[in-house]
Amino acid sequence: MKKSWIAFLTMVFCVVFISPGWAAYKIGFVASITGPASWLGEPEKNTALMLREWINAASGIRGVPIEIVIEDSKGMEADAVLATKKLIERDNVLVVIGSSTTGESMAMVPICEQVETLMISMAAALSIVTPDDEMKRMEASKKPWLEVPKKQRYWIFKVAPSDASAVEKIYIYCQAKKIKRVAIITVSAGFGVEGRRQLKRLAPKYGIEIVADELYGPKDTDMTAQLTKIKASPAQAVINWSVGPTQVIVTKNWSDLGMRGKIPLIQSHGFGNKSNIKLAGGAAEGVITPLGRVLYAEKVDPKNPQKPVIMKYKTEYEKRFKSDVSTFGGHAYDAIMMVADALKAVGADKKGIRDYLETKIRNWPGTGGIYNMSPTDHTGFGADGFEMMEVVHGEWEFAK
Amino acid sequence: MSLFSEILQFVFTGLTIGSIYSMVGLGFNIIYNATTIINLAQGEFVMFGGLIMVFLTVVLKFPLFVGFPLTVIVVMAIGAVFERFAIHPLRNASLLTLIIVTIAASILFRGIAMFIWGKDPYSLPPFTPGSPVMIGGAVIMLQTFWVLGTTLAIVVLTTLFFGKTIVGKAMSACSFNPMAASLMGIHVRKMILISFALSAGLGAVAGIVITPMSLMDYDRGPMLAVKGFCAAVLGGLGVGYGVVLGGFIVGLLESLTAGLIHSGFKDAVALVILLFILCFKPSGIFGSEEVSKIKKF
Amino acid sequence: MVMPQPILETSRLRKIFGGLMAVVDLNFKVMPGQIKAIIGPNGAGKTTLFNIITGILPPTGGTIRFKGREISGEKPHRIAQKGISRTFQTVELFGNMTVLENVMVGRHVRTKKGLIQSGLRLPGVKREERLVLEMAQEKLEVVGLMRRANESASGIPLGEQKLLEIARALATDPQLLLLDEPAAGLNETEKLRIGEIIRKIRGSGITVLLVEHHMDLVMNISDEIVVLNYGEKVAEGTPEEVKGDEKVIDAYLGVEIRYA
Amino acid sequence: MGKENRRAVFILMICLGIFPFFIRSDYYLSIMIFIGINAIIVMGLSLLMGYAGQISLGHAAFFGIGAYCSGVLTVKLGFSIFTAFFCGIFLSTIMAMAIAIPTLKLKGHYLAVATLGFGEIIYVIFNELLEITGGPSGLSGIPSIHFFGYSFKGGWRYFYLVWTVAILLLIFSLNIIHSRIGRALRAVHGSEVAAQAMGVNVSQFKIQVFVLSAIYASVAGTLYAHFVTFISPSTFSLFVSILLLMMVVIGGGGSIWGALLGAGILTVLPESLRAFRDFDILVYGIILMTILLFMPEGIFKGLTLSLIWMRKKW
Repeated sequence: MKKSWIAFLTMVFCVVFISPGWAAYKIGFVASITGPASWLGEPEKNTALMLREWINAASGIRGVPIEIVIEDSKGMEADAVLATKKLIERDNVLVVIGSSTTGESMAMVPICEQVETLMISMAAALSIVTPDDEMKRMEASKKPWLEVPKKQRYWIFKVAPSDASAVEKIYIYCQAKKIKRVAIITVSAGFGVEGRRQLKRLAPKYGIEIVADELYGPKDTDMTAQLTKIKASPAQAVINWSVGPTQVIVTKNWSDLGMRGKIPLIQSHGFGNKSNIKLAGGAAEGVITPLGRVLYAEKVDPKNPQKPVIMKYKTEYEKRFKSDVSTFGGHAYDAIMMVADALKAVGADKKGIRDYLETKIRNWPGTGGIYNMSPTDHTGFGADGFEMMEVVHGEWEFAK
Repeated sequence: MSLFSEILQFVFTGLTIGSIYSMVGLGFNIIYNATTIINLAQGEFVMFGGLIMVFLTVVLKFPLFVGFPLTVIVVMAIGAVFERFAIHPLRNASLLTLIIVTIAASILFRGIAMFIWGKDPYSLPPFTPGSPVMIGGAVIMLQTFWVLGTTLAIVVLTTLFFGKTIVGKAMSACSFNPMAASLMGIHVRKMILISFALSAGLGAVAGIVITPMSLMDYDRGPMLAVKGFCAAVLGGLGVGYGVVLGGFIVGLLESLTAGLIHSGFKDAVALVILLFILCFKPSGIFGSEEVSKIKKF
Repeated sequence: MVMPQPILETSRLRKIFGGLMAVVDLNFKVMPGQIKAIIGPNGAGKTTLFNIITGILPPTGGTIRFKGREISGEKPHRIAQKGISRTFQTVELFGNMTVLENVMVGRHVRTKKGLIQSGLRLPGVKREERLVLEMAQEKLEVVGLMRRANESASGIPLGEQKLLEIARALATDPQLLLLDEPAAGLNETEKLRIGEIIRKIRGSGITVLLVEHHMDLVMNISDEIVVLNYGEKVAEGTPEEVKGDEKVIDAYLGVEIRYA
Repeated sequence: MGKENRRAVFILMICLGIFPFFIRSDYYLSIMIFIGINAIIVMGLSLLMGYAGQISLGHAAFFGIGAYCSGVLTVKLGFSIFTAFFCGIFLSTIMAMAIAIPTLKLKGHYLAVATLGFGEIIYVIFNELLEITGGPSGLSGIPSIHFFGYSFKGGWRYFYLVWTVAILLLIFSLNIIHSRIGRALRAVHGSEVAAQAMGVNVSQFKIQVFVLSAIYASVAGTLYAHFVTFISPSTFSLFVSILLLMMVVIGGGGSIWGALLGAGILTVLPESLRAFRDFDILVYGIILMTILLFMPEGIFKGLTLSLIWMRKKW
């Protein structure tokens, strides 16, 4: 009698306390779903929702369903900190994916490092995955272009291409087009500032001179003044670096000022959202931008290993959410799929998942590019993730 | 491009931005004149104006001349409902509480807008299609004329309303001494309601005319409110023409600083000048010391 | 006999609001230990005069001397510090505080512990606070409001509010006390009590300058009277002298008597 | 500080003291730490608004000055945390005086705009001084606090540190309120002329309280910077200033306890709304409106009143 009671209690105990352990693989997901960076967080969140369904519909990983716990960091660092702590403490997640912006990701880094949990950021800055002293060494270096980091933060990875990669792609294009003098116009918020820094750093390497350097605020409604100055400068091309509505306004102003055909507008990879072309109306015609392949999946060479991945993601996403696919959602896709692969291989082992990412993600086709993670590169790809595209009749075409 | 045409371009840009600040500022002013409340949800009226216009003309395909007034009426109704359900029940609370209520309302409005329209920005086609005009080497978009013209019309209409009509005069009486005003037979409650509806309508007009130029999304309101507020205070709250000029001054300062000095400092320069002016003329450039003393806040 | 120095003396004092002359070249003296009254019809500039003396309004011209030193144009709190205190015609109590606290605020000017000392509650603060409390209670006794000590100042009847203002003004340890219509709105018994209190105050060595409409009270307690009309001094002297002055009767008393 | 306050502080201290023994979760401790940090700023603001009757829309700037002083001086110049902390206080004091003295003659909305302008200028400076502040991408690698070889890393230690500071400042504030200065400030609220006639130097106290509230914010900034170990300008924007203001009003303008309550509620609320995800802004707005409509004098007053009512009833 007594024994059966003990057995019963043990069973109850197991069900209550152990079951969450095997009931699902828990993945924490932090994104700027609301607030000033919500256009990043929105597609990321959608992608996470969609992937959870996909994976669980295919009876999960090793027969175990996954659970993606989604938290909103609202574009605020303090919220990102709390969200991360909640995920780690209360939800006991194996991995934290996020957040959408560099600032939030930077605030999350120390937490994940302290509890030794893998974090995969969807933001771009190299400083997220590179230790502070390494960043300092690279910045102090006298070489005219960006030093390559020699070490990376042990627990931190990111799936978005570094800004430097997009800058390099643009400058390579400029070189090919014999453009030697460019004007830059950037937003004075995280993305734009980082872009501006890389644009200035890398210009000498490609023999390019920056003849005008203009700024605007993230909530500005008109950039005519800045573009007027650029129009009067000897620039052969203008490079805009921003995300969200401001890049559309820049495009409209550029078009209205009659700069099309005279000073071509090159947008950052942040322009990678079809709705930007629609919002700009006809103004976006002729805009050139480095883009990840997911945006024009149909046009990608079928021999490219990315092709099946991006075709599936793009069609499914657009079908499900009735909105155009963006590269940002793609970052979420890559992060989750990498974790899913790692879980398949090693199971619920935090260190194992980390090691898998660092050593086994080789020639791994994602939406952003073909990833090759290594102990000295926690981003996994560079300028090769991009192609230069041009807006022609409202569609992306390979830039000639 | 000569320096002259460059400066001309900056001036036009400044005037366009300034028009919006003026209209937002006027919205502040109308409510302030009737209640001494600063309605920090003013920017959300602009946002609603833009987004409802998009809904009516782009989604429902209403023609411009139907969509425009309809949008204004809808937003005026929002303003009236806001006054009735949030401001009126608190008429005995402190002014600060009322101002915080407007902040809470602005958060709520943003929530509603996000619920309805999502987070994506929306655009409108320009009212008159066509390529920009060149004036003295400066490029002026056709929509700019719409913005400037609308502002001008609004300024004329509000001046007439407050200077010539009984309702308008009665409204300004309310803030100086609501008690006396009600003894004079002015229906204070109605005046406050009208002031909220009017300023909501003004916000809506601003939202409608700028959306073709600078898009509109649910989160646009707070920044516009802050700029409009600065403009209003710079010009002198309580003085209609002062507020309008304040808007243009802030707009011009911003675009000239961006163009001629450094675009990174454009917000700061406008503010430093604002602080400087407030130090020497605490009631704003065109404000009257006497009036600001009488007001309880 | 050497004339003692006047405690308060104005010379050619004037105040102009826009085009309106509120006080016109006013010269008058208050001697130490006096009860002096200022009377005059409404709008004669009495309250304006008080506001100028206490520094709330700057004078347009002329000087005010307190104990031989010029004080015109000084900030109100400096003047309070020098030893002039006042009550207000329209009661200006701190309605958000208790009766006792109101009087304690009066002690503000005679205490000096600063923000940091108070915040850290250094030893001296406690001692000072105890002294303030005792002093405030003492002043409440003087006007007979001790039983109301812990009630809200805005809740007590008007007559007692007037007395509370006096207690509060006394707490500043003034040498000159300006009372602006202390008896306005009071009934007969209260008026008598106020008269007694004013005498008691003078008895403790405080000079009193008084604006008042109730002639019986004024005539009863004042040593000297100044009569103002349209900001100008019409007459000055003992109650008897003023009563007999024809200009005064014309300008003021006549009217008062006719309607009394 | 009256008997009731003393008892309340004591109870609060005990509750906070035993909190980490029952709640071990780092997440909840972090929420409490953020409440503590916000409470410090809001207490200062409450002194300024509830007692000195002035509105500031720029306190996030002082919060930022404290944070950036600590961050920049420790990261870039290798200062000790202690020195950096006092540099922050010093700089905030200077800035607060610079802004308070000329703007003192402003009242109401004009003061609000002046402080708003100041806050925005500081915000632009944080953004533009790339070499020093790291610009919009922020400043990382701020060390965690340790003195005398004792590290305050780890949730409960930092919890105690933050709340010790908060309680000390709470006692300091209560002392001020119940001193001659608090009385003088309340008197100014009651009647400015009468207060002046009683010898209260109104402008001096207004400046003092403004500076004091700036120092509170700066202290909170230091605590924030060393806790999150990363700072960027967005944490110190106008909207944070407005949020802080809202904490004061929601809690109850005229009371330090209200300030604590307001900081607590507005910090916890968004966390508890996580379940609503996209619509939290909508729910948040509705809750704020409801509080304001039904307790226009703040939750503290509202709760006190309803407690009294309940006691009468039963």
